[in-house]
Amino acid sequence: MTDLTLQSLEITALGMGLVFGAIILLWLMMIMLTALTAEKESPADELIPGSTEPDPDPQAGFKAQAAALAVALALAEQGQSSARPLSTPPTALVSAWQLGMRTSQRSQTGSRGRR
Amino acid sequence: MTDLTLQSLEITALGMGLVFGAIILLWLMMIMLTALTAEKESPADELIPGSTEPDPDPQAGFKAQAAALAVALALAEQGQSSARPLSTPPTALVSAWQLGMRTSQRSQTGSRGRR
Amino acid sequence: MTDLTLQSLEITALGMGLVFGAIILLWLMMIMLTALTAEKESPADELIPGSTEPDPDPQAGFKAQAAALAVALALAEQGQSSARPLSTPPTALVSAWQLGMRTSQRSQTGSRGRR
Amino acid sequence: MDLTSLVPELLKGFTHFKLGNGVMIFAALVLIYLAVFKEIEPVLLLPIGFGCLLANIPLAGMTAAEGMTKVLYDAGIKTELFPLLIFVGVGAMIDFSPLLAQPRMVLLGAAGQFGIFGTLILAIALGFPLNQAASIGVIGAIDGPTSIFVASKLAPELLAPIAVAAYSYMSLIPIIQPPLMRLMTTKKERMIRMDYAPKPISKKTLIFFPIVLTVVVGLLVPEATPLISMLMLGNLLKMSGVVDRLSKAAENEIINIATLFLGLAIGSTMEADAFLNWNTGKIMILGLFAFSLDTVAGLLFGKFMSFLSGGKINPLIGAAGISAFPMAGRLAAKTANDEDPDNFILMHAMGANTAGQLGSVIAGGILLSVVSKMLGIG
Amino acid sequence: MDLTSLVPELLKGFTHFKLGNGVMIFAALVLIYLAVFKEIEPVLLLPIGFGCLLANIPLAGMTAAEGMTKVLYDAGIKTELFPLLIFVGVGAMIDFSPLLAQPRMVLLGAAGQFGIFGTLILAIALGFPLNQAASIGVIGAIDGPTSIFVASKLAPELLAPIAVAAYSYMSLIPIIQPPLMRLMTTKKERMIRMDYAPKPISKKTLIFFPIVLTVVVGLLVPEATPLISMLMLGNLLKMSGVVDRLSKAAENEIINIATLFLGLAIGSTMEADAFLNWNTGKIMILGLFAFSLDTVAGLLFGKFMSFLSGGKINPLIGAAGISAFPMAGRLAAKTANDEDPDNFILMHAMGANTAGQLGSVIAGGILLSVVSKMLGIG
Amino acid sequence: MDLTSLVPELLKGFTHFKLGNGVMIFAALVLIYLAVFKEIEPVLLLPIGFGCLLANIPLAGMTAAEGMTKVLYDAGIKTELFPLLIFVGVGAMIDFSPLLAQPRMVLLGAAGQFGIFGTLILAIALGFPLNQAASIGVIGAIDGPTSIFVASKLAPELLAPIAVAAYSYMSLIPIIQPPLMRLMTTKKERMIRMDYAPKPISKKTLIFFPIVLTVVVGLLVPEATPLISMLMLGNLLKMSGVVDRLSKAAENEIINIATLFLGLAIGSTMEADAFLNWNTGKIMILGLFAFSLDTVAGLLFGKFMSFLSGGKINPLIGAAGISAFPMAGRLAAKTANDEDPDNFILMHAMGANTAGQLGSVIAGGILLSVVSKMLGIG
Ligand code: NA
Ligand code: NA
Ligand code: NA
Repeated sequence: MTDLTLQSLEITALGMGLVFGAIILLWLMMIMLTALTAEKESPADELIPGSTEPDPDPQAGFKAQAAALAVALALAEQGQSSARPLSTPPTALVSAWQLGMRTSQRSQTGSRGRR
Repeated sequence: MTDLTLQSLEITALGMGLVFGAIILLWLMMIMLTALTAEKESPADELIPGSTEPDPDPQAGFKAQAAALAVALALAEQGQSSARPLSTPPTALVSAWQLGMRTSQRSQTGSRGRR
Repeated sequence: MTDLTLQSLEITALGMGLVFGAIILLWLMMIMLTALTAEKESPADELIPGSTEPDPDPQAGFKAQAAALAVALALAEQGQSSARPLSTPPTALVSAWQLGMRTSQRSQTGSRGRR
Repeated sequence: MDLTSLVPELLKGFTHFKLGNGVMIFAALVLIYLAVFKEIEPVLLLPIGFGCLLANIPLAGMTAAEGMTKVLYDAGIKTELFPLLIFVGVGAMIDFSPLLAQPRMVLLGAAGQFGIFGTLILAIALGFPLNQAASIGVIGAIDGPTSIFVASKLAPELLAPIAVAAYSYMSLIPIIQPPLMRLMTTKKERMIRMDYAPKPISKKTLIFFPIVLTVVVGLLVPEATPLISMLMLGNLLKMSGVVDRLSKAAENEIINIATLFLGLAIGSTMEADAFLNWNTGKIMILGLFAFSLDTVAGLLFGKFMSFLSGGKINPLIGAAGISAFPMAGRLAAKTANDEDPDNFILMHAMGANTAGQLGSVIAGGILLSVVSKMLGIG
Repeated sequence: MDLTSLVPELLKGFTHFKLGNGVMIFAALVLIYLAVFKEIEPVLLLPIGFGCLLANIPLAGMTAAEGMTKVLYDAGIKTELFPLLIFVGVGAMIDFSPLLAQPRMVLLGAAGQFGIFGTLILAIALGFPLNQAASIGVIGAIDGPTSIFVASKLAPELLAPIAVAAYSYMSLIPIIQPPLMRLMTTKKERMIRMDYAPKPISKKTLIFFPIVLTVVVGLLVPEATPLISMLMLGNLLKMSGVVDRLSKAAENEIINIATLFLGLAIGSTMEADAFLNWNTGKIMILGLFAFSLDTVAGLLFGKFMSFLSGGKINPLIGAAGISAFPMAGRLAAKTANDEDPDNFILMHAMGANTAGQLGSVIAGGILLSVVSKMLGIG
Repeated sequence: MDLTSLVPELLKGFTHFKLGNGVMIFAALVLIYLAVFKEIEPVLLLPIGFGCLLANIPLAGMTAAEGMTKVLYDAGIKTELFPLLIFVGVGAMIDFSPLLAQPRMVLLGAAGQFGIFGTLILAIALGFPLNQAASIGVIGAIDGPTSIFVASKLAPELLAPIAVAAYSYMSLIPIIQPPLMRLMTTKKERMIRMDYAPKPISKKTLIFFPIVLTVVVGLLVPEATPLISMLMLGNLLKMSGVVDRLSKAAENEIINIATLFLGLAIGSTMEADAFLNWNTGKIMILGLFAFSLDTVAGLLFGKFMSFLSGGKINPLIGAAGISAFPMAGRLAAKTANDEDPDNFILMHAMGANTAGQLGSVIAGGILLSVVSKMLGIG
């Protein structure tokens, strides 16, 4: 086994060790963080049960839905769409998933997609 | 009194004198400008009685109102908003003030906030 | 006739010759390109009969119309507009022309101009 | 501190103010007036006018070594970044389907470039050296970014008057062209109707066109590659339909910011000492000549094509081949429509107009190539 | 490879971490806390706080020769591009019609600048050299871009504490001003109602104003030209109504991007070694003094104008002359309204507030001019 | 002028055209084809393909000293500004709540980085020097900006093939991963359902997370600070909810413009002479290996966690730990759902996927740190 190969194995062992080490520290950090910052009182609006739509901006959810509805309308009218955003973020993805349930619950009119 | 302190007093006297001098010249300029550019004929649309909504772009007012309405609707639906624009310009502020009166006068439908 | 004048005439002859040469090559290229890339099957949606609205993005047409309608509404309400986009592209121009025909055919509601 | 020694300091703005600054500030006000009250190319003339105003306020430091407009000039004009970014945006707004539906219209885009070379001849005759004469000639491309791109390569010292002439006359197209149209064509010619039943253009064609054009023009006229490729990049972003984010950015943020900065930077070169001389006056006159000659040549070629086609082509569309996109196309259609309210030649005119856009860029590249070669700098 | 030799490498982040870094990271967290949870000027304090955080992570390389925040600093702070671009956006959001309708209000914009010079005197007394004292004084302009512009010319080494003081106190205006208002005015004064029947302002006036103001201020105070001209350019883009694209770009893309980058770049200068010293503490105290003195001087001048007018002017609007646009204007109106629910002086307060914006820029330019002259660098 | 002497000038585009240019133009067309007709990462592959096209048009001057793509390269790649700005935008689009709701998922983000080091070993064995081998290995981060950031530091000469490999395979994830998933897991394993009743995540947690993460990772791995901090800045802008303007700018203008320019600049390095060699081919093969090894290691670790949990964890989510955000997460959920239409593991997969994003950046920083140290450049 050459020196170079040995060196690369060393880098691998060291590198993956450090990656796991750092990630385990992050794990601890996340546990501490969620424990320390958990809301004591539980106003339903503030607690987001692991949702991917944390709504830091309460309008965001509304906007996303309005946009989704507008898109749906447009698609229905046009038949197809080839527009594709830059690597759709998971929020959009999961929002679409949740959208199905929500839209069935509420009948909203006058929604409009704004910038 | 040290030289430095004297110097700083000199700067202050000179500086505030110049500031007042420049501002007084601006005052004269504004009086002349408003006199020279005042509209002779007075078509109601052109004259804006000291309004903070000068509508150089006639759609601006419409947009502002439409946007305000859209925001109002969104807020009503969502309960609260933490979105906050960069130091809201006074136009928006005063427009909101005027909006109250205007919206009571007109019942507009189909308004939509566009970019 | 000076040398300079001669030189400038040479440049002109050469330049316009090359311009026409290049353009004629482009002509051939366009003929070949349209022949080679013409759709064999003819799904009505895919073929755009020389339209200036090629709708690569199927929403574009919808958006343009929605925007045009929104503008029309706004203008009707406001009376005039001094907003002027940067050298309006021909698409917008021709779309407006086509819009007349289309809007008479369809009665769409709820359309909204989005960004 | 001796207060009397401060008087010159306090009045320095006035004591450094020269008559020329006054003249240029007046010129700036005229540009702003045209932009705001006549709506003549306001997105460019307003920033140019304001930049000119700033350049003629003594000691303001905007054009100095570290001044803002100097920073913008170095960042976007010297590097040619701004005109090229503007072209990305313009490309995203152009639709080549009318041209692709009637490919022979592309010839009109060649005819509309005679003004470039005619003006070059005249500028040489008026005593301009070749590099300056060619830069002045390219006003006849009747396309802002092309003029700025070529002039910044060959004669950056003339950039300001050339840009001002190019954009001012471009906005005066509705005043310059119609008399020439009526002079050069008969009423009968202007009433010629043109059928519009072109062969269909597939989406595939519209996507391949910008790519193939870039390669073909790039190989034929390497000097035109930067301009043509950015125009085609914008067009491809739009036509591909898969990068909505990018084509929107090109059509909005990128072109708007580049336009504002370009205008300010160009206007800021209009400092009295550099701008106020006979050359500027000559350039303004030569620019008007370039616009007129382009239109006349386009119309003559239109008449020639009309003759060849057995009278099936309305020669007015020749006037749309000058570029000046999209005003010239609209104007040709309007003139035909004025003569006969049932005559619609808009699609043909837009075909010729987009051809003019291509022809202008190609002619600009050819001019750059030939002149660089002759000057031994190519 | 000897693994034990790697231990220092692995722990280098910790071994290079100094107490000062900890203090500054705590300061960064306070800034972010104020921005996020108290909504105190979040668009600036959040990026500044985050930049401060990055600058105090050892060996992160963001502030090193080729690091990102260094690139941003060189591109936008050293060249003064970012504050000027922010002013283009601010100009597009300002409406001068309340001021044009009551031109005498402009005098209040001069009175609200006493704090600049008072603070300068105090800073000299505390031992700061003239260039630093003047930069600290300009916190009293109570306008972020003006403070940054002047400080980056006279004393770039103090940029960070000056910017932090300027923006922090600006957001504390609702806490700083009201007690002073009640202290300096009687209840009767605060209840003075003001008629609002101003003469009408034409669109033409609103378009000419930014142009004429640029020329007049440019000639009077050349040093103020960059700031005033960009503010007026933004205003002209908006008021002209013909370049919707550009004014939208100014109000959105340009100001947003410049604000984010400016905040990060300024925050990144808050590295412990450079920031943690007595001067920073003194500057924070001097800044509070500047804000208070400005308010007091404005109120005193308001009382003086009230006296001259025979009690027809509510002195509270004097407090709006300090700049801090538009919070100070709103606050003056609110204080009057609190005293008497039927008392509306918002339009007058906004007139004084826009006057304060102009006065701040002019005072900044004058300070720059006078101090540069005295230091022999002008 | 001798016209015959002009012939070489006229044909120079063709005479300078080499076979390699033809090959690279073909490659450019393939990239554009994949982007436009297969919609494979079009926002990056389209600009990269177009940049490659331009770089292989002889004498076009885009990549020359003052050419546009050179200007963009120097402004945004050499300074690493573009990948970092893209990360600000990506950060504003990421939601860490699924991860915060199930913190142990973060371990999967470590397992998905084996590909980096495995590929490094293989690249060393194939004869690449250490700096190049490490840059090739970082393709296994399966994250574009991380790959570009590390490669531009260690081996800028390989930037183009590395970026192309990274983005091409990333878009081929739906083809690369599923067979490996089926190979490495049993049907029973794929059918494991996972409860989703996580503890609630408060808004405060979501705001603190990006801040604390920046400090912790910054201290542990200083080299990862630029990347992690910009990702977290974007996330903080979004989660704070108080700077809507800035987070919108990050998600739109900033990321769009940076993406377009980055693509063009990287594509423009694909000039035939520099790109066409065996190394490029090897890199493409090594890249595919990196992607596969990452997936296999992730799945194995998923199975290990499944075993530890007593079969309560579906090992498919291990494949989402490779990064390739958000495609890999979606794909894992889809594969489970295909096996059992009532099995929804999307939230768990997205948790693992965001963990993979973090793990990739951290691994990139560690690699940079270790290799720089060994090469004596750290
Ligand atoms: Na032309
Ligand atoms: Na002030
Ligand atoms: Na990875």
